[in-house]
Amino acid sequence: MLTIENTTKWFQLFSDKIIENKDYLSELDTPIGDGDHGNNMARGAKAIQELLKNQQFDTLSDLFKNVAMAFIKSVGGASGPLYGTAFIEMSKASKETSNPTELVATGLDGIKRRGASDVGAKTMIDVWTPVLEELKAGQLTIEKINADVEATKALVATKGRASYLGERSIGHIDPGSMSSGYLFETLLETGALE
Amino acid sequence: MLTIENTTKWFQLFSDKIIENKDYLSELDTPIGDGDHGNNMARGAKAIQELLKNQQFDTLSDLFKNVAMAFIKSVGGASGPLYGTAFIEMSKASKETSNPTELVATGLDGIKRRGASDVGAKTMIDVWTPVLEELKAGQLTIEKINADVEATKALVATKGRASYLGERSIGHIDPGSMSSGYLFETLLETGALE
Amino acid sequence: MKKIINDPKNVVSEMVSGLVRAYPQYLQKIEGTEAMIRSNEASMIDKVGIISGGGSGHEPAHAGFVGPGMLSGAVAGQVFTSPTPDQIYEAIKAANHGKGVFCVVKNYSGDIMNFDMAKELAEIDDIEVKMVVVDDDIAVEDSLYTQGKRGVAGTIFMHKIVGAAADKGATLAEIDVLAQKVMPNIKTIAVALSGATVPEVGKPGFELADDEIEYGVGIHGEPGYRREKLKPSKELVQELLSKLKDAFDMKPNDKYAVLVNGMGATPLMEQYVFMNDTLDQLADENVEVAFTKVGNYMTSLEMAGISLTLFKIEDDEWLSYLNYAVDTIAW
Amino acid sequence: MKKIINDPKNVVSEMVSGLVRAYPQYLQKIEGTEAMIRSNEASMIDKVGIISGGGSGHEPAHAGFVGPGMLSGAVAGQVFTSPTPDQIYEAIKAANHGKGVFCVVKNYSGDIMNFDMAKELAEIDDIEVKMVVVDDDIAVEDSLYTQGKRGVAGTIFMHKIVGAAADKGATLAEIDVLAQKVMPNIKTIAVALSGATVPEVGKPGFELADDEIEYGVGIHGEPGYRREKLKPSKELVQELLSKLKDAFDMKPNDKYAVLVNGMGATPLMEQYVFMNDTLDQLADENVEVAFTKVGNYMTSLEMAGISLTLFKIEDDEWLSYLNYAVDTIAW
Ligand SMILES: Nc1ncnc2c1ncn2[C@@H]1O[C@H](COP(=O)(O)OP(=O)(O)O)[C@@H](O)[C@H]1O
Ligand SMILES: Nc1ncnc2c1ncn2[C@@H]1O[C@H](COP(=O)(O)OP(=O)(O)O)[C@@H](O)[C@H]1O
Ligand SMILES: [Mg+2]
Ligand SMILES: [Mg+2]
Ligand SMILES: [Mg+2]
Ligand SMILES: [Mg+2]
Repeated sequence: MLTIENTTKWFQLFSDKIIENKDYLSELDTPIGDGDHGNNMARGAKAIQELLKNQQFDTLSDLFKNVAMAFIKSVGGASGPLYGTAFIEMSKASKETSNPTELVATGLDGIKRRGASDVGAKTMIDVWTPVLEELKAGQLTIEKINADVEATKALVATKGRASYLGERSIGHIDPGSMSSGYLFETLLETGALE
Repeated sequence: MLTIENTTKWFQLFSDKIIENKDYLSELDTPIGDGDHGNNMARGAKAIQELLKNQQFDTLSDLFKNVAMAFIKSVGGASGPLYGTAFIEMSKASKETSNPTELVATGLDGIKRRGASDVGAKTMIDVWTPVLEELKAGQLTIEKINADVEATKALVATKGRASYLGERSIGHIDPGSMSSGYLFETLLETGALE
Repeated sequence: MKKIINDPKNVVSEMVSGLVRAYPQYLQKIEGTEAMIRSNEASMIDKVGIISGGGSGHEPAHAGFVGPGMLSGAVAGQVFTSPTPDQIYEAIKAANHGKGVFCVVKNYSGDIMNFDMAKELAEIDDIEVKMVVVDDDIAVEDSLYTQGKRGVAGTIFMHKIVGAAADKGATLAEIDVLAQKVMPNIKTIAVALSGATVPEVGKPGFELADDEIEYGVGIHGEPGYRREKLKPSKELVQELLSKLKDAFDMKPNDKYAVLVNGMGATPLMEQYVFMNDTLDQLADENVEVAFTKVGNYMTSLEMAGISLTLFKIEDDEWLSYLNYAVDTIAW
Repeated sequence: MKKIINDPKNVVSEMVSGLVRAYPQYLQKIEGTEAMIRSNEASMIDKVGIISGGGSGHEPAHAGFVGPGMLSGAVAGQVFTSPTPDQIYEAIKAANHGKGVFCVVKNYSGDIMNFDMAKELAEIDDIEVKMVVVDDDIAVEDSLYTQGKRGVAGTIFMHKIVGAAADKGATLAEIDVLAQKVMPNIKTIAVALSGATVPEVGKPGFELADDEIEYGVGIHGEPGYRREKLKPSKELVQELLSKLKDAFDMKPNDKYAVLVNGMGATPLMEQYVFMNDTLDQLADENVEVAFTKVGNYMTSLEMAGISLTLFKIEDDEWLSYLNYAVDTIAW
């Protein structure tokens, strides 16, 4: 179950992970995008760190909402609204539940709506979707996450910048899927799923 | 003595020489100027070739005047008006004399007036002036011309583009002096001085 | 990376600061944002506001087109990155004078989503917002199953058209109809001679050999459709124009506006030569060229290259909008 | 050399052709020359004509400044080479409407001599001609024994001033007095990040290492006064401004117009950042900045770099001339 405490830890770990891998994320975004995914996510990560350092939260919903706003206001690009919308949906749903599986499910719905997209378009949805299944089955592991991310290589992009490349997007990991992989990897690390 | 015939030959040889050495003249103009002296002179040379191919002249004065106008209209830069003015002065003077020494003297006066310049400023005047002395003494040779051109290396430019460099112009041959060297070298080759 | 900047992280805010300080007669910064609004407030009264924006690095777009007769405001995102919804929202609020706000958005997921979120925020305030998505880049194939084509230099024609209509008093609904009608008539294609370096990245998005060019590159260095050896201007025009001719199904007596747009590092000299060849080849097609413009309008940092935009004039009113007097930094 | 051109020999004529075909409302080509005259003839009636020109490769200068309120005509020489007297003479004739013609010439031997010869030709026709020699580049030492300083980006301020005065009906003699008074108050200095390649030459006039810059370079690639490692914008501004401060003997409450001019390949983003730093540092000097302009106005082909021009406003009428409305391609 998610608590204010372990969710705070989650966003701390996630932010650190993003900042560590900033250059790698931008590199993934270079051949099939515009090379800024690492910089975009790092701006958001820093905003989250800033937020967590300076503010206390009374409810889980409040925490998610503030993280969402910090992210939306600092990131821009495609990843800003997508993660931002996911976190806002999670904020709304966390008034009713603190079950991580249910929250990830509402987050994914938010991403699909915001991105007008679905599985198979070589976007972060292609990590969120299998991860949700693995959560449901109580079988999420770092290996599965990595495999989900890796599997985006085989897809042809039909949404986002990579879609301008069509077939030529094959063979590259989708950058947003990689950053989503970090999100779930750090969720595992919080121990909230145990 | 200059005749329509040997002067035509002179300008033919001069034009050929310029076109042959176009790149070298531009190279000389690169460290201390703007790298266009070869292109400038070559435009003039081609205009002269065009002229000589298509037109007959009744007098030496007429020949010089037409060469001057062709040069002025096609060259631009500093070398256009300078050589152009020299040839115009030679056209005027050739109504009275066909002595090459006297004609070079009036040409030099024209250059000095047009360029508001005199010896020692690291310009073509620093070749025309000693050449005139050598002509007067009946001792003009290719070696002397080359030495006159070479001697411009030692000078500090105080006129023309090279003057913006001040002391740093030392050590480089003045490009206009080199093209003037070709002018006198080809005069020698016509045999008109013999 | 060889750039005249300070800390790459601050490049957008320092740029916006330099811009509004240099041109206070045109632009005012909306405090707390990198959004700018037209200084001449009187010229906006009782008119639909027009907002554009997107990632930075395309200067003079978009702030250079803010002024009476054209944009009401512009929002500058990070380099090649869509601005955030809160900033777009502030620009929308500032541009609204009771008649609603029209947004010109280029067809990138990020831009569309951030503008959509800003629109949702504005609608909570009862500000009516509509938008057109510019997708003029024919280098990208358009299919039902993809994101579609990119928005590039043709965007400035859209700015001009909707800006003039707004200035003449058109309603938000009328402007929306106009923009949707105009959009399929604007098509662009580019050729690049070198890539661009995002300051925070520090190295070029792509690299070309000394004698190599790439057709169809996007304004963020997105890969194009073919690389080959550099060719004379005439042949580059031929290649780009052949694509445009097909895309328009060009016929004699068609009427076009032509924009030759420098990508950043290409001198005007080359752009004028390219325009000369373009006009020659359009004359061979017996089409009428009714409007022409050459220069750096929608750039990609220091990319060298040119894009060619044709705008098919189906209604002479569009031409009058192109010629409508404006007062901006860059039009 | 990577350029969008055809035969390097034809680059100027094809450029001029592209220019006049793209902008017939501003420019007409004078047949048989590469000189252009203002299309709006009515705006020249009963006024002193203003002609400028010089080598090509500095676009939008000079033709981009032709139009009501500014230049009457412009003469385009070969790349980096003064135009010939016959062409200048044609432009003078076309610009003369009975009140004489004023020429703005940059301080290069070639330009001065060719304009002088044109003036002599015009005087045979009883056209009165006067000229100002612009020598704003303080990178070059001025001494009684040399050619003096070069004319660079400050030239466009001179165009603006004399253009406005002519449009307001000043006589040739008055314009001459004004120009000679203004000239010592315009000073410029540049920093280059890369060299420019003349098409017919095919290789850059100078080369800089990947991390190297050169202060004081001229607009034809003339060597500057120092090479060193690239520095942040703030420090570049500091270097250039320190030279300008000395040259002006700058004092608090002095009033200046500021031009940040891109040399060709430097994106506007960098120019705006540079302007921001310039305004910061001028604020530290407590001088008043009364006019600002940023962009590519006097370029050097694809050179990367920026020049900074200060124009000391000693008379508020000069400021009104800077702000005087004009209609040109590029001002
Ligand atoms: N329409 C969409 N739906 C879902 N995800 C998307 C969509 N468009 C882009 N993405 C995701 O966003 C990522 C790119 O983010 P980022 O590089 O930060 O933004 P931008 O593409 O604006 O530069 C992609 O790798 C992809 O995972
Ligand atoms: N004021 C002057 N008086 C005499 N000769 C001059 C003067 N200025 C320049 N020159 C000559 O002209 C030459 C340069 O010619 P060129 O390169 O064709 O013109 P530009 O300097 O305009 O590029 C110099 O090498 C010099 O010999
Ligand atoms: Mg990206
Ligand atoms: Mg030269
Ligand atoms: Mg982006
Ligand atoms: Mg020259």
